[in-house]
Formats: sequence, structure tokens, C-alpha cells
Amino acid sequence: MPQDLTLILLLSFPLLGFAINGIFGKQLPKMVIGSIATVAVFASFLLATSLFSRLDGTTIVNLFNVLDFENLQINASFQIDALSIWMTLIITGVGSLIHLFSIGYMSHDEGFYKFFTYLNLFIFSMLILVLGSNYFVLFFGWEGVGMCSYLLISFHYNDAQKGIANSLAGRKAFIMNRIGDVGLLVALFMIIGQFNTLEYTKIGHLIESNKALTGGAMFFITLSLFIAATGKSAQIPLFTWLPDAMAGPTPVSALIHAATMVTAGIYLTVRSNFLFELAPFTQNIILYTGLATTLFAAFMALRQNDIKKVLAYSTVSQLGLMFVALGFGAYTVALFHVTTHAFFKALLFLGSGSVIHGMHEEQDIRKMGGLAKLMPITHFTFLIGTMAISGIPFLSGFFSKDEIMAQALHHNTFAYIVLVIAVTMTAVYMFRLYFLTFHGEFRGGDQLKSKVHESGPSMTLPLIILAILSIFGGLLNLPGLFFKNSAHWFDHFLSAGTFGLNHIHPVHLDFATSIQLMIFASIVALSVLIWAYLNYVKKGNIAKDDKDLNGWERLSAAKLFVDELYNVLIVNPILAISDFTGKIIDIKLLRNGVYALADGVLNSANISRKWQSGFLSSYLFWMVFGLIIFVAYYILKISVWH
Amino acid sequence: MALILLPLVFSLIAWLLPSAQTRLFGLIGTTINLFASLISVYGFDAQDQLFIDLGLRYVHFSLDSLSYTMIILTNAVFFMVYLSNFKQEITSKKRFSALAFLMQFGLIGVFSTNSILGFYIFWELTLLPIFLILYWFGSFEKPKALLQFFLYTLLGSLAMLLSVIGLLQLTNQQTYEALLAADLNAHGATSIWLMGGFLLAFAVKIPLFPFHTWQAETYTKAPTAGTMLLSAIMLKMALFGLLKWVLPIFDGVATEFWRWPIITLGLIGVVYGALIAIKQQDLKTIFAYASLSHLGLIAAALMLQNEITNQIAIVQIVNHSIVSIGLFLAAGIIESRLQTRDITQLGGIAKVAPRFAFWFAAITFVSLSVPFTAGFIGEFFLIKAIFNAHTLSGIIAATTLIFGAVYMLRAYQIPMFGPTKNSVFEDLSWSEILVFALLIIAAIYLGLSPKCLTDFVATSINQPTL
Amino acid sequence: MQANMSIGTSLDFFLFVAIALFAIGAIGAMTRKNMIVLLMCIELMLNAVNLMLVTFSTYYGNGDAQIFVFFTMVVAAAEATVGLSIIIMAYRNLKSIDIDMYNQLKN
Amino acid sequence: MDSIVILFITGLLGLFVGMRRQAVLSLSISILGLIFAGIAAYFRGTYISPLASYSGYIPTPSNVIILLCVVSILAVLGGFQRYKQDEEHTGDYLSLLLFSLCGAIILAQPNDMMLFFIGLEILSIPIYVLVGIEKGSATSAEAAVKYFFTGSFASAIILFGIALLYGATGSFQIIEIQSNLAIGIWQSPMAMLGSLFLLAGFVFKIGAVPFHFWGPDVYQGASNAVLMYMSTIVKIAGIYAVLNVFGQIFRDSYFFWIDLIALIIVLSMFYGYITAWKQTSFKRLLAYSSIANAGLMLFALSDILNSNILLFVAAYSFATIPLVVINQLANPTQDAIANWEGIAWKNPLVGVALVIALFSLAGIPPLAGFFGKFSLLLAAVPHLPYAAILALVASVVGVFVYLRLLILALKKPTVQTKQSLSIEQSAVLLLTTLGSLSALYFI
Repeated sequence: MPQDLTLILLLSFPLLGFAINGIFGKQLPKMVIGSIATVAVFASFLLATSLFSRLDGTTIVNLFNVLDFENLQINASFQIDALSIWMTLIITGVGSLIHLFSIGYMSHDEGFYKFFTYLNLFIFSMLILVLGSNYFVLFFGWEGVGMCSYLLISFHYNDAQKGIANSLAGRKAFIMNRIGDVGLLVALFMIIGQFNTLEYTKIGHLIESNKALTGGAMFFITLSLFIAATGKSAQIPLFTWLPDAMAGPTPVSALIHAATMVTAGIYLTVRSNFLFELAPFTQNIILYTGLATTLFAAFMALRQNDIKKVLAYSTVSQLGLMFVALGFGAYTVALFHVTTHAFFKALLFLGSGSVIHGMHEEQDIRKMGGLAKLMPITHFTFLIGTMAISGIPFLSGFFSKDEIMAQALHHNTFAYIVLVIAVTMTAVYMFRLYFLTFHGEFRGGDQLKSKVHESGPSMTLPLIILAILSIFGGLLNLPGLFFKNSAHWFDHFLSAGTFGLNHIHPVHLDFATSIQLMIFASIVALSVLIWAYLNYVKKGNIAKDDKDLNGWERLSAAKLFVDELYNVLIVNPILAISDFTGKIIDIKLLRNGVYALADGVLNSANISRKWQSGFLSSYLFWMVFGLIIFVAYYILKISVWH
Repeated sequence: MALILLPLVFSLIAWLLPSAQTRLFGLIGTTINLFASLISVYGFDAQDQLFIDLGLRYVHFSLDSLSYTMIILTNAVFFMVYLSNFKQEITSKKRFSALAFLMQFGLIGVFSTNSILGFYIFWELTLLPIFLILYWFGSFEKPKALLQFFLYTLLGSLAMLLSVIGLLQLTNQQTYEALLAADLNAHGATSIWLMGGFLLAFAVKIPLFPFHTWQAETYTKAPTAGTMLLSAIMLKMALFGLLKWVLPIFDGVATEFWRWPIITLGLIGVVYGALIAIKQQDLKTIFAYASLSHLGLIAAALMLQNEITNQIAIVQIVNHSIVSIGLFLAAGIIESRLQTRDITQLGGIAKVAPRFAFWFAAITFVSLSVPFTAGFIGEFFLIKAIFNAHTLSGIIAATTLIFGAVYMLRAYQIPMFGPTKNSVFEDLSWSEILVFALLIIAAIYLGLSPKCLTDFVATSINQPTL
Repeated sequence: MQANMSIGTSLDFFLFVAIALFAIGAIGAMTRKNMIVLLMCIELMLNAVNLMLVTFSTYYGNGDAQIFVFFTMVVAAAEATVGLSIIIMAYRNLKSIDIDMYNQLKN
Repeated sequence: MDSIVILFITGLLGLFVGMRRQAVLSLSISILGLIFAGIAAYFRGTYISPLASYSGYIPTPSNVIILLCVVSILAVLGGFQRYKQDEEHTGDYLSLLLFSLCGAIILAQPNDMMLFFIGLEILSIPIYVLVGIEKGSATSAEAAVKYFFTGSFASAIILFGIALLYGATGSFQIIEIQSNLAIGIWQSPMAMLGSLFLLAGFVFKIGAVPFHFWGPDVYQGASNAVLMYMSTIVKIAGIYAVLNVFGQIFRDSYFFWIDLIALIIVLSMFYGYITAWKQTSFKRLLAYSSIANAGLMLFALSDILNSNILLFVAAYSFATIPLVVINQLANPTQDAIANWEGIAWKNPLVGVALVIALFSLAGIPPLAGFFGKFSLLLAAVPHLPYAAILALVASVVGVFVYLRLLILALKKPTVQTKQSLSIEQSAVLLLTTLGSLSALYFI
């Protein structure tokens, strides 16, 4: 099967699923709906693997021409190269697992068919995003996934008490993404202004051909691109929507807000690496934004008690980590972490989903505990996920994180220190979460305890697969000290197959330094593990109530008051201005001004009508007066004349 | 010929027909008009230009691809209006049908006339029916609100009349081609004033920032059908006039003089309308200010006289017609079912009317110009044009994306998802669903291949690229 | 237009008299309240003009002004008849010929 | 000339036939006379007026007469309902009407000041009488009194102006006066004063500020039937007199008086339209709107050659007469705008005619009123640009006046009451409406 046909099929399967479920979903039984959606995604996964196996260089597939002006051509065309296909693999692979999971998870929901319709639509938009061969198509997907995420976050809109809150969370996400989109829009305009094209490869060649163009223009372009990235990938300052987005069903959080959509920002940056390479200053901005995000998010996660909130903040923090890598120009490293993160974060979210499902929609870890015995598979997989993310040696997270640390150590010691702190915090809150959830006494009350159950196979199977991936994901990109010849496979794979990256190679530390690094990291992680075990299991500490939190804890629990800050600084002023313009300027000033003018003119009739007194003699008098005026005019005119 | 005169004939028929058949006749008539225009455009080559002479001294007609586009838009809008209001009692009134057809006649005249006076005549001709429609079927407590609409429109029209007279005196020409040939730059200041007259008329109709206050009030008081007609097609007359007549004719000194003032007003409108819409409570008011915001953008972009931008502006004009029909239809549906448009009185409709919730959401996203809809193409390129002309203005214009999301989602979520206030809500009827479906299909088609439209109008938009 | 010198310089006096008469008539028309008097005042104005016309006609030495005078007299007579009849009708209605009584028609 | 004769003879005939006390008979006779007069004028279309040799002369002598006849026919038909009420006088009224029409025709086409003055009086005196035909009513009498005294006062002024002109130029022949003035005499005080006095008289006749006072009162006092006639014919004849006499004679002193004209125009339009807003009586409202329209007509003076005054006055008459006819239906006894409420719903023809007439008066295209205004302004803008702008601003107010009337008349009544039209009334409404609608084809 030729590549272009494969690609078209790959794109059309999710669309097909979307169409079928959207139109006939009401009539179909749930089993059919679920399997249609899952099969659709899985089919594209298989097609993606076939493309992956036949991958050579960059292939462009042009579908049709959207707009055609003499100085600007815009095509709906797609690009097959290592980067796009790798992203496709992640999206469809993890995606199909999550679809499978959702069949069980959503089984009691009346919006079942709608859920899968949206999910397929999302997969489709996401594929458009990563497969597009130019920024315009990418923008299509970019906004499309935003829309889907809105729909899915506010999915439970008719929930009795949380309904409006859910849809407001969706709105918040949409608006914040829109802010990012404006950044992307501006970037696109400037790119068109600079290069008169939006095709990645063309732009890349143009840049290659004349190295001259750098500096200001590039800085602004990349900056706007990065603003867009902060919107989608929940970086400071636009990260507050992601925790709220947990209002959506848990599979959604797993798919959109952990594995795929939020990594679009990283994808965008990697895709435009040739631009960023010309704008070192932007890279610094990225670096420090990433650092700040990863640090603060990790801190906020420390004292969250909602199982999903913890994971959400950890996602923000991990994304920050990736941006740090991007800041160092280590694109493949960032993508490596994207991959492993997709595995273990999806695993964690699904695990939490399984927990929530078993706990009958209870999300507060203060009500949990001792679930290890009640849901063993969930417990075991969750443990793997936790260890992976907190960098326990030889699990996937360990390697990917270690690469980033290595970059930091090589370029910028300060960054390294910050990262160490952040990573430590990650381990802390993750183990806190794990132990509080699965060990100790069950705190949810007996009648709930009796109802807690392990989830069915359709939910546990994806957990197991993801757990395996989280364990062995690191093998993709083993550092040099393991068997030399095929080390850093992932780096080479991407660099070889992606435009621009073949010029840029992440540094690989020498043997001694990297082994020291790994040992240090392992020590940190393991010590945290032990400390957490002693603290939460042996001592049996449990999460405190909000009232008896001490200073820093309260700060962490209150998320550093960022939302409140935004409300005071941005939201309320805008609302006030809106009120003012709407009520004062528009109504009072303009509209009533018009009325006043009209009335003024028309009411002058009351004066003018007095002239008509009704007395004949006055009429005659005025006629004579008129004559006198005429004569006066005559005299005046003559005097002017001469 | 028949294309132009059919609506007039139908108007007379509708007047003479007994009221019983009016409703059906209206639908049939608009359908016939629509198909007539489609058929005649089928045999029309975008390159050439049809001249039609009715033997009048001051009024000539000529059809080029731009006129055709607008005429088809007009007929489609009227068809939609009839279809969507088919169940409302307004369409059963013979007065309404007669006036609507008369208005259609006027609009088609505006879009197809070839003489400047003819443009003015038809422009004014559309005023008479809309006035009567607003008066008879609107809910104006005091004539003041109705007269405000007229005060504005008349001031604008008379300014335009002065300019028309001045133009005729200055050039002794009245046909479009001759006026294009005439060089007005020689007259310097005079041409600036003449253009000002036209611009005033257009600024009232579009509307631009300080002249917009009639809009919200009229929209809210007007019957839904009237609001649709106003916002979906009447306002477009001004944009059409700007694009077809004023900018090409006054190309040069006058345009240079007015370009940035108008763009500024347009952009003020963009932000101002959006800001106000955020806190409004009446659905129709929100949509009114939204259209203030959207049309300001189009007007601003048109002033740039950029060929690409003009072609895209057509796409955006069509898109705005689609959006405004859809949104006002939704508002009308809510009003006709619940007798209120105040979103603080609404909530939880989505539970009882899932179909309505879906279609309303769809049209909302179209108005948010998400990808795969015409609005996406439109806003993308219009903002791009402004951005290229002046960076800061472009960024200001781009804020419409953000604010748009804010107020549109608010307008959608509170009635649909809010705490349940309305437990009974009769779901959509077939005609309403049909309208929504047609609108969405059109929007998506244009969003995926705007090419078909831009290429079609490209030939009749011959303006120097800035 | 050769001037007839027979009355040459004294032309002005005639004109002054005529204009004075006209002014008197006008002022009277403005000030007096009795309709009959009003009618007389207007007749006075007309006749002032007649005097003026005659003066000019002798000044220019051509007669058509004098013919005009006859027309004016006829017209004046016609006006007088109509005017008197109107006054009578008005008197029938309001039993008064005081012009100030007639001010029902006003804003 | 011969149409005058026809009319005069018909008038005399009408007086005798009037003895027979058969309203319809007198009506048909006078209508026939009018038609014949019109036809005669039509066939005399080639008739060269002694003025015709002059550049700047309006080369449409016969059209004016035809228009006058047509408008009189409409007025007679529209007012017949009233005339036939007192059988014994129907003939007299119609004859008076015809006689004054003779005056109007003379006034529109004089070549001699004597003739002009005679025409003026022949036009006015019968109308003095007609205004007072409501013998019973005090207001009618008052109107007659006011019209008579102001009118004769004005004719005295005109006469004075004529005398002064004669003094300056030594002739009554318009041609001679003009040629004499042309060689510079026009700068002599006597000639200038003469021109101003003459102008005053004209302004009085067409009823523009500041000589408008008779208008509202007389209109209100006069019965609708007479109003139809006087509000149109007097204006038409008046404005033609202005153009053919004043405009011709003082062509060379154009720049002397044109500013004064501009002032009069602007004042009349603003005063007329603004004052009309607060009126409660339809006739008064019509009077004030006619004041404004008189101002508008004067634009023709700014460029006599190119301005199509005929179209304007025709449109004006075709819009005014149906409105007065409708007022007859709305206000059979008293006279209040309030009674217009819902009148449009009483009868479809009335509704259509009313809408068309009002929008035509308001100058909304494509109705005749718009083209009248348009053609005037088209010619006037180069000469009086600022006056034109102000005039348009004023006409916005005017539109509001008419819209207020329209809104009232279109208000849907709770109980539908039908009102039947007499045959001649419906004929008038139909003809005028068609006239206003078909303007697009006549320009």
C-alpha cells in the first residue's frame, strides 16, 4: 500500500468512527460504539506502524489546495517523517489503549456514544496537528484539539451540582488556549511575512540557504510560537487551566491532558527547531519558564488531596521539565521524555481512574487508603507508574529524566540544582499519593469499603500494557554506558528522520559523569521512597485537614494563589471595563446623546410655533419687518459690493 | 432580468394572495428565487459581465461575479429566513411576505445596479420595507427606539445623496465603469468630502463604532425574522458598497485620507463590541455586539484595498451571514419557547432539548471561527492583512479570538448547561434542524475549500494591491 | 428713455408723496383694528402706487403706466367688493369686525 | 392663450348650468373644460412665447398648463364630495375654481408686468371667496379674512415693486425691463428696491419665510376641498411666476439676490419642518410642510435652465392631494391628527396611497418626491452647496414629521372598521399613487 494512501486511511479511520458514532450512536448498543471507536484508533495505529517500518526521510502528501494566491499558496498537505510518525504512534497507541479503558470506565454514562464521538474527533484533530506539513494545517489541528478538549472537559455538564463548574472549567481551558492561539496566529503572520510560505521544509531550506536572517524577526517569531506552546502545554503563565481540566472524565485527562494534547507545545517547538536555533534568547526564555514551571508545579502538587489534581500538577511539572530540555536545544531528549511520560502518566491517570471507578467517584485521597488489597492489579500497575515517574533506577522515567539532568549539568549548573529539587519533590508527592491511596487503613467508611471492587478486564488490560511500557520504555534511548553500538537509538532515529534535527545533536556526557549522575539520582529517588514509606506507612501519617496545615503547606494547598491573582489582575478589571462601557459609554453617553439631540431639535418646535400668534396685525407687522430685512440686506450687500 | 424582477412580482402576488396561502407562497417564492439565481449563475462565466437595460435613464444593471455572489447570498438568506420562521406566525402575514419580497427586490437591485444613482435608489428602497416590518412586527414600546434607527440611517443616506449628486456634478458620469475611469484625485479635497459622505452612510449601516447605538436596540426589539434580515444581508450592503463602489472609485487621495480613520473605528468596534458583549444578559444584545465586533474587522480589512483580503472578505461576509442567521435563529427559538432571552432566566435547556443543544453548540463554534469553518479562513486572513499593514492593529484585531470565546461560550453555556431553570422545552422542528444543518454544511464547505468562492469573485475585484 | 423735463426736478416730490401715502397705508394696516379701516388702508396703498405710476408715466412721457392705473383701479374695486362681502360674512359669524377677535386659528 | 379662453368659457357655462342644481352635471362640464384646456395646451406646445428667444427661459410652456389642468382635475374630483353638499352653489364653486385657474395660467406665463399683476389677482380673488365657503363656521370666515387682508397687502407690495421697476426702466414689458436692466441700470437703488419688493410678493405667494404667516391659518380654516386646490395650484403658479418673471428680469443681478434666496430657503425649511413636528391639526401640519417645500422650490432660482421644477411641483401635488383626500375621510367634521390612527386599515387603497404619498413627500426613492428633490438639488449643489447641505439636514426633520403621521396611520386598530370610498375619491387616490410610483420612467 503506497504511503499516501496509508496516510489518508490513517487519518480517515478516526474520522469515520467519529461520523458513525456521531450519526448512529444513539441507536447502537454501547459495546458496538466502544469497539467501533477503539478499532478505528487501533487501525490507524497499525497503519502508523506500517508507515514507521517503511520510513525513509521526509515524504509530503498533498491532499488538495485550500487557497491559492499568487504570492501565497496554502495546501492541505501532510508530512511523513520520523517526528510526525513517532507522535502518531504515541497518539494512536496510547489512544487506543485509553479507548479500550473508557469502554469499561464510561459504561454507566448516558453520554456514552457522545464521549466516543468526541474522543475520535480529538484523535483526528491531533493527527492533523502532528501530521500536517505546514503551520496552517497544524493550526487546524491546534484549534481542533482545543475545541475537543473543551467538549470533553465540560462533558458532564448536566451533573447535578458540579455541572456548571465543569462547563466553566472547559471554558477556562478554551479561553486560555485561545490566548495561546493568538500567539500562534501572530507567529504565522510573521512567518508568512518572512518566508511567504508556511511549509516546514520550505522554511527550513530558506533558512539553510541564507543564514543571514536571524535576530529580531526570528526572536519575535519564536517568542510567539513559544507563547502558543505555553497555552497548549500549560506553562507559566497559562498553566492554571490544566488542573481545572480534571473536571473531565479520567480517560480524557489521561489522553488529552497527560499523554497527547499537552505535548503539542513541545511538538511545535521541536518541529520549528530551525527557527529556535536562530533565536538563542528565546531559548533562554523557554529554559527559565520551564524551570519555574516544573519547580512551582511540583511544589503545588505537594499538598493536593484530590488524586487527579496531584497528577495534573505533576503533569505541568513534567512538561516544564521537557521545556527545560528544549531550552537547551536538546529536542530529541525532550521528545524522549514526552514518550516515556506518555506511558507512565497515562498509566497513572488510568490507574487513578480505576481507583475512582472502584471508589464510586470518590477522588479525595483522605478517604482512601489500603486499596492495595482491594484492587491488586490497579495497585501494582500504579506502583510501577509511581516508580517510573519518580525516577527509580532502570524504569523508563529514570532514563528520560536523567538525559535532561545531563543536559542541565552540562550547560547550566543553576538549572541542574533547580531540577534536582523539582525531581525530589516529584518523588515526594508521588509516593505520598501512592502510600496514602494504597496503604494504611481504609478511611472511606465501611459501606463504601464493601462496595469497592477491582475494575474489569477492559480497564485492567490497558493498565498492564502501559505498565510494561513504563518499565521498558527506557530501552528506546539507553545512554552510552550500556551496550555502545545501539545506544541512543531514539536520538539517531529522530535526528536522521526529522528535518533540522540532523544538524542538532544533544550532548552526551562522558562515561564517568553520567554514571555519577545516575547514581546520585538513584540515591535521591530511593531515599525519598524509603522516607515516604517510613512516614506514611510505618508512622501511619495521613493527609492533614486544611485547617491544621502550616505555612508552606497552606501555600501549596492553595496553589500559590495564582488563580486569585489572575482574577484580581485580569478578569475583574475586564469585567469592570465591560460594565462601564456597556452601561455608561454605550447607553448613557452615545445612545441617550442621540436621543437628546433629536429631542432638542424637535422640541425647538415649541419655540418656533409661538411665532404664529394668530393676530392678523402681527402678521402684517412681520411682513413689513421682512421687507425691512430685505432692504437691510440690500444696504449691506451694496456696502460689501463697493 | 427575471432574476432582478421576480421578487417584485412575488411581492405583488403576495399582496393579492389570500392570507391562507401566504406562508406556503413565501417559502415557494423564496425557493424559486434561490433556484433562479443558482441556475443563472450556472450558465455564467466568472470572467464576463452581463449588462441589463430596462430603458431607464438613471438606473442600469450589470451582473459580474461579485454581484452574483451577493445576489445568491441574498436569495439564500431569504430562503433561510422563511424556512426557519416557517412555524412562526409572522410568515403567515401577507404584509410581511409582500414587504420581504420588496426588500429582496431592493437588495438585489443594490447588488446588481451599475449606476451610482441606482445604487442609492435601491439602497433607500430597502429602507421602506424594513421600517414597516420593524414597526408592525417589532416590539417597540415607544416609536423613539424605532426612529433612532431611522435618524441614523437617514442622516447617512442623505450624506450619501449629497455625495452622489456631487459625484454626478463633478464627473458627469453615472455608470460604474465611467466613474472608475474618471480621475477624482484631481479634485483633491472635494473627493475627500464626497467619499466622506458615502463612508458616513456605510458607517451607520455596517455599523462602525460611534454610529452603532441603533443596532443593539433595533435587533432586540425587532422580530427574529427582521433581525435576521437586518444582520444577515442588509448590513452587507454597506460592505458591498465599500468594496465595489467607493474604494475603487475614490482610489487615491481620498482613500489615503480615510483609510486609517476607518480602520481605527473598525478596530475600536472590534474590541468595544466584544467588551460590551461579555457582560450583556440579553442573547440578542450579545449577538448584536458580537456582529459589531465582527463587521468592524471586515470593514477595517477592506480599507486596506488588498486583493487577497478583498476576496477573503467575501468569504467572511458570507460566513457572517451564516453565523447571524444561526445565532438569531437560536435566540428566536429560545424566545418563542420560553418568552425570554435573558440568560439569567435560562438554564439547563441542554437536558430537555439535546438536539437544540447540539445545533446551537455547532453554530456557536462556527461563530468562534474554529477550524473547518469559513470563519477560520476569514478571520485568519483578515487579521493577517491588518497585521501586515500595522502590527499593533493586527494584535488588537486578534484579541477578537479571545473575547469571542469568552462571550460566545458564556452565551451558550449559561442557558444550556446552567442550573436548571427551564424544565420544559420543545425540541427543534424539522424546518429548524434543516436550517441549522444547511448553515453548518455551508460553513464547513467554505472552511475546507474557500477557493471556489475566492476564485469566483477574484475577477470582479480588481483593485491595486497595497 | 428720454426724460420729459416738464416736471423734471419736481419728480421727487411726487415720489415722496406716493411713498409717504404707501407707508401710511401700511402702518395703518398694521395698527388699526377695524376691518373697514384696514380695507381703506390697503386701498390707500394701492392708490399711492397709482400716483407713483402716473408720475413715472409723465416722467417717461409714455402712457402705458396710466393704462396700468386703470387696471389697478379695477382690481382694487374687485378686491373691495370681495373684501366687503368677506367682512360681512365674518360679521355674521362673530358679530364683530374687530380684527383681534379673529384669532382662533393659531398654534 | 386658447386654453385660457376655454377655461373662461367653461366657467361662464358652469355658472349658468349651476342654476340647474345638478352637481354631477356641473362637475362633468368643468372636468370636460379642464380636459379640453389641457389638450389645447398640448397642441399649442409649439407656441413660442416672446420670451423664448432668450437664453435662460424655461422651454416648457405647455407642460405647465397641462400640469395645472391635471392637478385641478384631481382637486375638483377629490373635493367634489364637499362641493356637492350644497347643491345650489356647486356650479359657482367650480366656476370660481376655473376662473382662478385662468389666473394661474396667466401668472405662470406672463410677458408683461400688467398681465402678470392681473393674473395674480385673478388667481387670488376667487380663492379668497373659496376659502370662505364654509359659511357657517367662524374659522372659515377668519381664514378668509386673514387670507384676504394679507393677500391684498402683498399685492400692494408687489404693485409697489412693479412701479419702482417701471420707474427704473420705463417699461412693463418683461423683455424690455430685462434688457434695460442688463445695461447696468439694475444697480440703481430704485431697481434693486423694486426687485426686493417684487421678491417679497413672490415669497408671499408661494408662502415661504418670512411671508408664510397666512399659510397655516388659511389652510386650517379652508375646507379640505379648497385646500386641495389652493395648496397645489397656487404653489405651482407662484413658483413659475418666480422663475419666469423674477428669474428672467433679474438674471443679471443674480449675485445680488441669490444669497438672500439661500437664506430664505434654509429658514423656510427648518422653520417649516420643525414647527410641523408639534402640530395637532393635519391641515396645519400640511401648511408647515408646504412652507418647507416652498423653500425647497426656490432652489430652482439658483439655476433656472437645468432645474426640473416641473417634476418637483408635480410630485408635490401628487403627494399632497391624496393626503388631503385621506384627511377628508379621517376628519369629516373636526380636524385632528389623532383621528388618523389606523386610517390605513380602513381601506386597502387608502393604505397604499397613504404610504406612497407620505414616502414621496419624505423624498424616499424611487418615488416621485425623491426625483423632484434630486433634480432640484442636482442643479443647485454647484451654486448653493451649503444651502443644499442644510436643506438635506432639515429634510431629515421633515422625514420624521411624515413618519410620525405614517406610524399613527398604520397602527393596527383593535376593531377592523371598513370605510368605503366614493368613485371619484378612489380615482384620485389611484391616479396620484400611480403617478408617484411611475416617476422612475418619466425622468
